[in-house]
Amino acid sequence: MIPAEFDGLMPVVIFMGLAVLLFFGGHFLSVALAPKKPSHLKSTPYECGELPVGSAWSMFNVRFYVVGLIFIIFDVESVLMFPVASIFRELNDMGQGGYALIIFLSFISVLIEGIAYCWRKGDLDWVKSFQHSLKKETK
Amino acid sequence: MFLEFLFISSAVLTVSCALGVLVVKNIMHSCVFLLGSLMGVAGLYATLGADFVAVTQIMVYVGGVVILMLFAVMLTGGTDFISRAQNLLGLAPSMGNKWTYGMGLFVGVVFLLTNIKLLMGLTQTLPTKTINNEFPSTVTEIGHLLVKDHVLAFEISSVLLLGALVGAAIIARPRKQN
Amino acid sequence: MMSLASYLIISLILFVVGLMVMISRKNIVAILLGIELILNAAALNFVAYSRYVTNNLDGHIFSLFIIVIAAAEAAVGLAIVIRFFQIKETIHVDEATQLRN
Amino acid sequence: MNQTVVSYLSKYEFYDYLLALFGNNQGVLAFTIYFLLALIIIGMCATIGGLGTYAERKISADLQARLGPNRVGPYGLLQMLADGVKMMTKEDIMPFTADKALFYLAPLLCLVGVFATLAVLPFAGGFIMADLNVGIFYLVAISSFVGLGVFLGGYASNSKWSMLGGMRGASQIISYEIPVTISILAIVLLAGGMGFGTIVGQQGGLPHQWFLFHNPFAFIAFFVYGVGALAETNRAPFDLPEAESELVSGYHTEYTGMRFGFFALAEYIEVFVVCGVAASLFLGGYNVPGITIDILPVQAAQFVIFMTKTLILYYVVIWIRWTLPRLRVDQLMSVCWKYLTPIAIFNLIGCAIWMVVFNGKSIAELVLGSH
Repeated sequence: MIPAEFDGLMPVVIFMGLAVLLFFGGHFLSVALAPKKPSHLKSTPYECGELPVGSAWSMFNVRFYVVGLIFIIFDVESVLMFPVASIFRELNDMGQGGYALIIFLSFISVLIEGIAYCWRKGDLDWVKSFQHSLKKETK
Repeated sequence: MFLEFLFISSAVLTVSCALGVLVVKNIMHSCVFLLGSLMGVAGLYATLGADFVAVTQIMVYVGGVVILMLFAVMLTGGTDFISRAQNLLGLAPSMGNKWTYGMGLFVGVVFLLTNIKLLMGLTQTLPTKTINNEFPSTVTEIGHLLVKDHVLAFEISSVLLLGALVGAAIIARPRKQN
Repeated sequence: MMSLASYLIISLILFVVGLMVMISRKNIVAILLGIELILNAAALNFVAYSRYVTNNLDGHIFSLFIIVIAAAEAAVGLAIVIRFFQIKETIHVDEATQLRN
Repeated sequence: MNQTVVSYLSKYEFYDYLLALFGNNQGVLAFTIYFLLALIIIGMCATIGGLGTYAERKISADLQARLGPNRVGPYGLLQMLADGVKMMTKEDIMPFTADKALFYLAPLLCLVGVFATLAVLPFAGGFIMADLNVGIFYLVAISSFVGLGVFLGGYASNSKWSMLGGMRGASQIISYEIPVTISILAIVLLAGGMGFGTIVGQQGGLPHQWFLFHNPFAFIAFFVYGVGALAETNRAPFDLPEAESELVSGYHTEYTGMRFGFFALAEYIEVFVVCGVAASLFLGGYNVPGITIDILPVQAAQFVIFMTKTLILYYVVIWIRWTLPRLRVDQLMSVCWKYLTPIAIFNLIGCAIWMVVFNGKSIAELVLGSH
């Protein structure tokens, strides 16, 4: 038998290392093979032939943040549900299925409240979120 | 052997990227350095046998918090802010004179040395427990703890997250410009 | 090499660096980055103690909840930062001098 | 616990000979075995990714009554080599306004995120590189690197098309991660474990033993997973981040040569990984019908069965791409949040109740009354 320290983690690290190796190897090949004739026009950002006006790092809408916000809350809730889900069958076999179901459902019901709230308030609409809140305020 | 390698590389990644967060001026690069630091911490969890916590760290931070931070940086003007002095040297004159800096350095060095001295001695005073390299599965154990011992915290955390969702959505929601 | 002390020293460095980020940067998002580092230092301590001192996994549960709370804190904190930027057109922390506009 | 290729191989006699060959240093031997197998898997997946581009063009040509690539090699089969050589010999252009460090980092993040998922993909019994007991959870977590890479690639180019594509891409990938994760949660609940070995082991070779037909909720969950996975890999009809009629080429507009190649490679391998996960979660994975003995020929058969299922799903993905029109960006978000996520939560609750009421038995077991 082999000790457990060689199990599990090593392939993960090896795959990550190979990805980095492949990246730099490909880069090296590209540097060695590719032609190098830089010009100013070539290295301007592509905007269909027009010269770019202003930086691209300014246009951003708050709805992207709201989507990210809803995502992170759901992400964290699913993280907490994973260990409970993976012992659900075991608990059920031990005859504690009802107890596990109640815990699980009460956790999910809070999750459903969250999505229902966001739906009701129009945070899930992509275009209308601004008009929706405008309508609310003028009412 | 392999665990030592993983430990050293994770520790170097964690510490160097944390220092990167501190010294880099560009806030976008700071976020990416934070990502490296958090990945290093995930590696450290893995060397401690906490596989579930390590993967949770990756899932929540890489997939969630860092992307959210990048979005927030974009929303607040991107890197336009870097014209202001943000690094330690640029801010140095506004934070005090040479006496305060001297005192601060002295206190910092004493604090660091004391802590290292204390931590170094910790291994002798603690009850020696045989540490083997067997990593038993933590997932089922964590699941049992979550539904039995810590069930209240488990349920309340969902309410906490609901509160965070509602509160943050109210604060961040676009509204009429006045 | 791998002992409780080495983990605690790493955690100490993380904590101090996070504190320095919080003190020295004037960008509110950068201050939140510092808070994340500090929370990670705490969570790392919990897991390290759980492996080397106690024989149960309570430390893992603690760091799990720390990660959960850090995520919630980042979400709310960044929402506040965005709102602040919409009002003040800046995220310099010294500009945050009023409790209401 | 964590079964891996090496701990599997150590049951055989030749492992001892190998061990003697390496001077009884198990660490070096394990590293060598892992490294060689990882090289083989990556080579295989890169070939599949390359063949994917070829198959994509060929199938789309079939669907549109054209010929497709037929100049390079027999039936145009060497087209992918030609593409690769072309990418390597293209000049590397970076916009002078770009954020240089992040411009380099973005394809690397995509590549790392996709390659790291290959470590837990169950090709055959015993031929899982690492059967981590957090397997599927690890896969979901590590593949979120791709969203980060897409966002950083769009940001670092400092071009308006790239920025729009990157933002759309990041918000689409993170949104669709929710229904996918919740569908996977339903399967974890049915299987009683997160490791791929556990999940595949709970199923059988014949269709009525698959989780797809375990109960009606799992059946719906498969389609939720499929739609979400299509969107997560930026495939049509969800390819809005790189919609060529709206944004020139999306987040990789400014990427040329080898760096563009890495983005494309990551995308095609990710499609393969997603299909493999769908095959092993819902379609029985590598199980050979009726045989449970653990010998090498059976494993070859298992490998063939796994690859067949995966490649059939791969074909379906390409088929969908060339059949369905692209969604609008607001439709994209409402599909995710207003349809898929509630359905996925409903499936999860349904599976939990099914587990308790029917004591974890599948429809087939209830109808046929076995065990």
